[in-house]
Amino acid sequence: MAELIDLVLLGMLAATALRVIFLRDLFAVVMLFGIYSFLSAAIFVSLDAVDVAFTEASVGAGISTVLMLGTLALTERKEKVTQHKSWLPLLVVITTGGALIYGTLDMPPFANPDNPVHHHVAPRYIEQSPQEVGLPNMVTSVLASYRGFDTLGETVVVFSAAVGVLSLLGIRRRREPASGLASESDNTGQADLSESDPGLRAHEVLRVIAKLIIPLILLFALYVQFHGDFGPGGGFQAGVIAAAAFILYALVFGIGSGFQVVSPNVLRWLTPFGVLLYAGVGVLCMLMGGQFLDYNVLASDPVHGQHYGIIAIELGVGITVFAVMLNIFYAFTSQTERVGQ
Amino acid sequence: MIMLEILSGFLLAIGVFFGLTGAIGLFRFPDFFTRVHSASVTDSMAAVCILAGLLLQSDFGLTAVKLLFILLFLLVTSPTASHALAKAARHGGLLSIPEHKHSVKGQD
Amino acid sequence: MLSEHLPILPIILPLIAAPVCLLIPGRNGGWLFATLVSAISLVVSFVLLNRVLAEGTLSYAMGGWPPPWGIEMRLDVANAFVLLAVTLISTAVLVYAQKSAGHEIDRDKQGLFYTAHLLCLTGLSGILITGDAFNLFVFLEISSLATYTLVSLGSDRRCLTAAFRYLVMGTIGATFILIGVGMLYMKTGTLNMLDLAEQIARYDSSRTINTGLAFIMVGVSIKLALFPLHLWLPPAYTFAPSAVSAFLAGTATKVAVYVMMRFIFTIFGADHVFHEMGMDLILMVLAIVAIFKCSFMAALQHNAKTLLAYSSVAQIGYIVLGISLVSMSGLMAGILHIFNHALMKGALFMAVGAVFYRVGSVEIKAFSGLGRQMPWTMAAFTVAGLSIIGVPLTVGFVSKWYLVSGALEQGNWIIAALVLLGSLLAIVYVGRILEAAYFRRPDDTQSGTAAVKEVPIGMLIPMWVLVLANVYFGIDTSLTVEAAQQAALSFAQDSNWQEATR
Amino acid sequence: MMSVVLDYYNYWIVVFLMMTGFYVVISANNLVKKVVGLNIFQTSVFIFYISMGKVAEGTAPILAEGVEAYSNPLPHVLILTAIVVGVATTAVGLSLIVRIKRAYGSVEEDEFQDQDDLI
Repeated sequence: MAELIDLVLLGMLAATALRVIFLRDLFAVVMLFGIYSFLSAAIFVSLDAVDVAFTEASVGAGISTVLMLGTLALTERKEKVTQHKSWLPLLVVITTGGALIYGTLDMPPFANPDNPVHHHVAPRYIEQSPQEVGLPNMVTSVLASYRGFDTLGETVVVFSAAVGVLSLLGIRRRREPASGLASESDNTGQADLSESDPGLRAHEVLRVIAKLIIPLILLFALYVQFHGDFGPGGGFQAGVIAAAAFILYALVFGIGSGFQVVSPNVLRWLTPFGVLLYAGVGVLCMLMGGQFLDYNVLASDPVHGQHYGIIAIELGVGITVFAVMLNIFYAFTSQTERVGQ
Repeated sequence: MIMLEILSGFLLAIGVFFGLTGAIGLFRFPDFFTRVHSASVTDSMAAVCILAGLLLQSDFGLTAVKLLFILLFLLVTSPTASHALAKAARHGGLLSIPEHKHSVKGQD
Repeated sequence: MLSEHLPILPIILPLIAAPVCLLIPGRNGGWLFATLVSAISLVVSFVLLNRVLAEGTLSYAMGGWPPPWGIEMRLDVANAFVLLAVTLISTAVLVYAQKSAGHEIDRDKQGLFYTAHLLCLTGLSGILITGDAFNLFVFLEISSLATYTLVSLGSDRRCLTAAFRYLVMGTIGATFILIGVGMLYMKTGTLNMLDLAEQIARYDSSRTINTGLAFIMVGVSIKLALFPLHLWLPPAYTFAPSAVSAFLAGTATKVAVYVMMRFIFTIFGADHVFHEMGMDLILMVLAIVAIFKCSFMAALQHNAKTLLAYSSVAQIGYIVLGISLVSMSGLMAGILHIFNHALMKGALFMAVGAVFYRVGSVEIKAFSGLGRQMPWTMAAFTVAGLSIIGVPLTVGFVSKWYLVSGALEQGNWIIAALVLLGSLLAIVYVGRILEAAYFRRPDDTQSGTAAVKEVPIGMLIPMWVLVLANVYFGIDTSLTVEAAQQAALSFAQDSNWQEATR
Repeated sequence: MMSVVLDYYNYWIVVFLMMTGFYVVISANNLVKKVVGLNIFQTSVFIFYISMGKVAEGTAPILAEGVEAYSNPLPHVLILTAIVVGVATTAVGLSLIVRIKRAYGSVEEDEFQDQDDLI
């Protein structure tokens, strides 16, 4: 039964991906990508990867799609027809695909419990992490403790993305002189943003409902942040969800109101703060006599130490991801303002 | 117990039926507003029925509470989304088919 | 206490410094801070190299979890040596950047520039030091994202398209590496490099592992700009700000070459890659084509930065050629050239950046008469150019010498002759710029050329430090040659190479 | 024969998906479409990783009573990281596109290559 569900989902994925090749309407292409992302999240659930599914749904189907739509709003909606038709890409793809198929022929069978992956390193994570790290969610244990350095790297990647987007687009702030983060701020003599962008003022229903659910979304983000030790979730997903709440606010009530709630200046401090919190925990471990990110030394009882460490670094991840996502959204939105003028 | 099973199966079947009709409607209906209508049927009726069916299958625990929350959330958000879509289309000047015919006639 | 944590400092320092750098207001604050951090990393990596040479491989278990369950950091002579080159170039470039980047990059983006530079340094050090195949991918992406940002800070609008092309190619490369690592993981269940090597050795020949190898090699080849996957490199180096070109040319592709060596020798084993898969022949052909095609392309360019970029691709050909000789001396020559080429290209791009600073153009035409107007800059260019050609008393000569003798050792006259022929092409392209600088009169039609002066001392010092390093390591080769020899030896030991015992 | 198909069908479809995404990346002329292709390519690689972590009859790797077999948590962790890396790349790529549009007035590769010779 599970295989059947899998097969149907994979078939739908294939149909979606094929459609992307031939469509010229970029809006539809982006929506199809959102669908593709959601479908793969469903596959992740059926393959028991609930944490991954959660992330894919919030990031791939959520943030990525929103960013692509934002880009479309700033560029073009239709792909132009091109004359040249080259066989080279097809040839490259067929060769690569052939090599991959050749590689699969020798692979361990799908889902077989005797596969090498299930016998070499992973057993320790499954059997001992509940005692060593003390968390029921093994994914969180591996993510935050055994491979905590990977996750620090991941946080730095997110931070680099923020640096990249800010240096490329910059956030235009109102009434504030240009400095640091805000590049190309040509905001002198322009109207207050909260007046120029009233949000969706005419949509009374939307405004009421948004006010109703934004606190709930934030509550959910906090739940995901601190419940990640026991169920699917963690800093990354929580950061994205919290950012989504503020993005919704800025969309419905206007970017100016958004800036009043979380100003770009605050984000400028929050973005590095998360990374520093994470790395700071690592340094603290070093100062207390352990290796970098060795949470055992943080408390007299190693399992407690692991707990403190993991809560702190998940918070660091959450803060940075939240700040970066909101930063990126602000950067894209202030571009729209510029195009509109 | 068997009654619950039957009721749950019935609700799931209705949910799937509405999902399917919603999807067909999305493809077959002639203009934007009728399509929004059929899409919102999928959102509300299908999702509600399926979730209710699943609720009946689950024990009264955390899972049931979570399902209930999802149900409430969907009940709030999906009509709002449909409403916003339709309203945005109206503001953008999109006309329904009868109106469109009427306006074309008026020009003649 | 500190000495125990020394192996990870080159990663941790810039990693923590990057977010702090974003918070420092003013352009000079950020510059000073970044330079200081980079200089400390340089000192640390120098200490580390000496320690590794004396004590052998250092291992550090992140989070206190023993490998293969946790992430291991491993420092042997090979990565310590490349790390020294990376931190050296980074520090020199940062000193240089105060004037150069201060001139080319918008004032309000300077803080972001230094942050991105530190992030790039973090990524590169991470790639070098890590002993975990997936962790390598993460750091690869940190350095790549920072690099795209750095390239896109250029002043010509073409830097945007160059950065985008680089992003697409780089992401494809990274994804290929991800696929390859996945295939290895699938067969072995581990990600630690040493453990991977052990597990792979148990399989006699597996299609999945061979396919994984092929994907990793293609992915890394994109990152190191091996011909014919080099198309992203010339535009990226041409349109990036001068300081960025100098930094990237000396470090980014070199680190990718190191990754290739690490995968071939430590993880897969040289015997498997070369004897069973026959990769040496493929690499050798590609390397030779790269040397000639790209040297030739370089000779045709009108833009000095593009010329140097093509020359970089050709020089990478020499390094890969060294690997493909499948001998200790060939490998050693390759590793040596990683270090030496970083010194030469860093100096050359700095000199060209200095010309851009004063003249505002890097077309070869613009070099006319600069020999007299900017004597120090052009002298630096000349020495580094001679080094690229491989004139004795420069580092270029040292690495070519070992490369040729490595080829001759195998009785491979053709390769030796081809290496020398390649140097002749280098004479042509370096000569074109020198000819313009020294034998052509300043172009009077260009307005303002008469006022061309020497660049500020802040740019000359780092440039000349690298130039003098070119000469110093060309004469006193004890440190570099010994390090390269030890590095080659450690690679050979990793893959149980019979020759290592000889 | 049948068992071979059952053992590998998952990987084969995933290979097909990867190659579809890859084809979009290298053949598309529109930059936004290229980025979409890149995302499809990467997402397919994620499915490949998660597939190898699956254990038949296993459950999600969250400790629960009465459960014997858990799926392998390590690929999940790797892919969590990779997803984040993917969205970071996407964000930078899209901002580059916005800037390219502003600089060239087009996001079609051949159109802005006509404007400048890009070496």
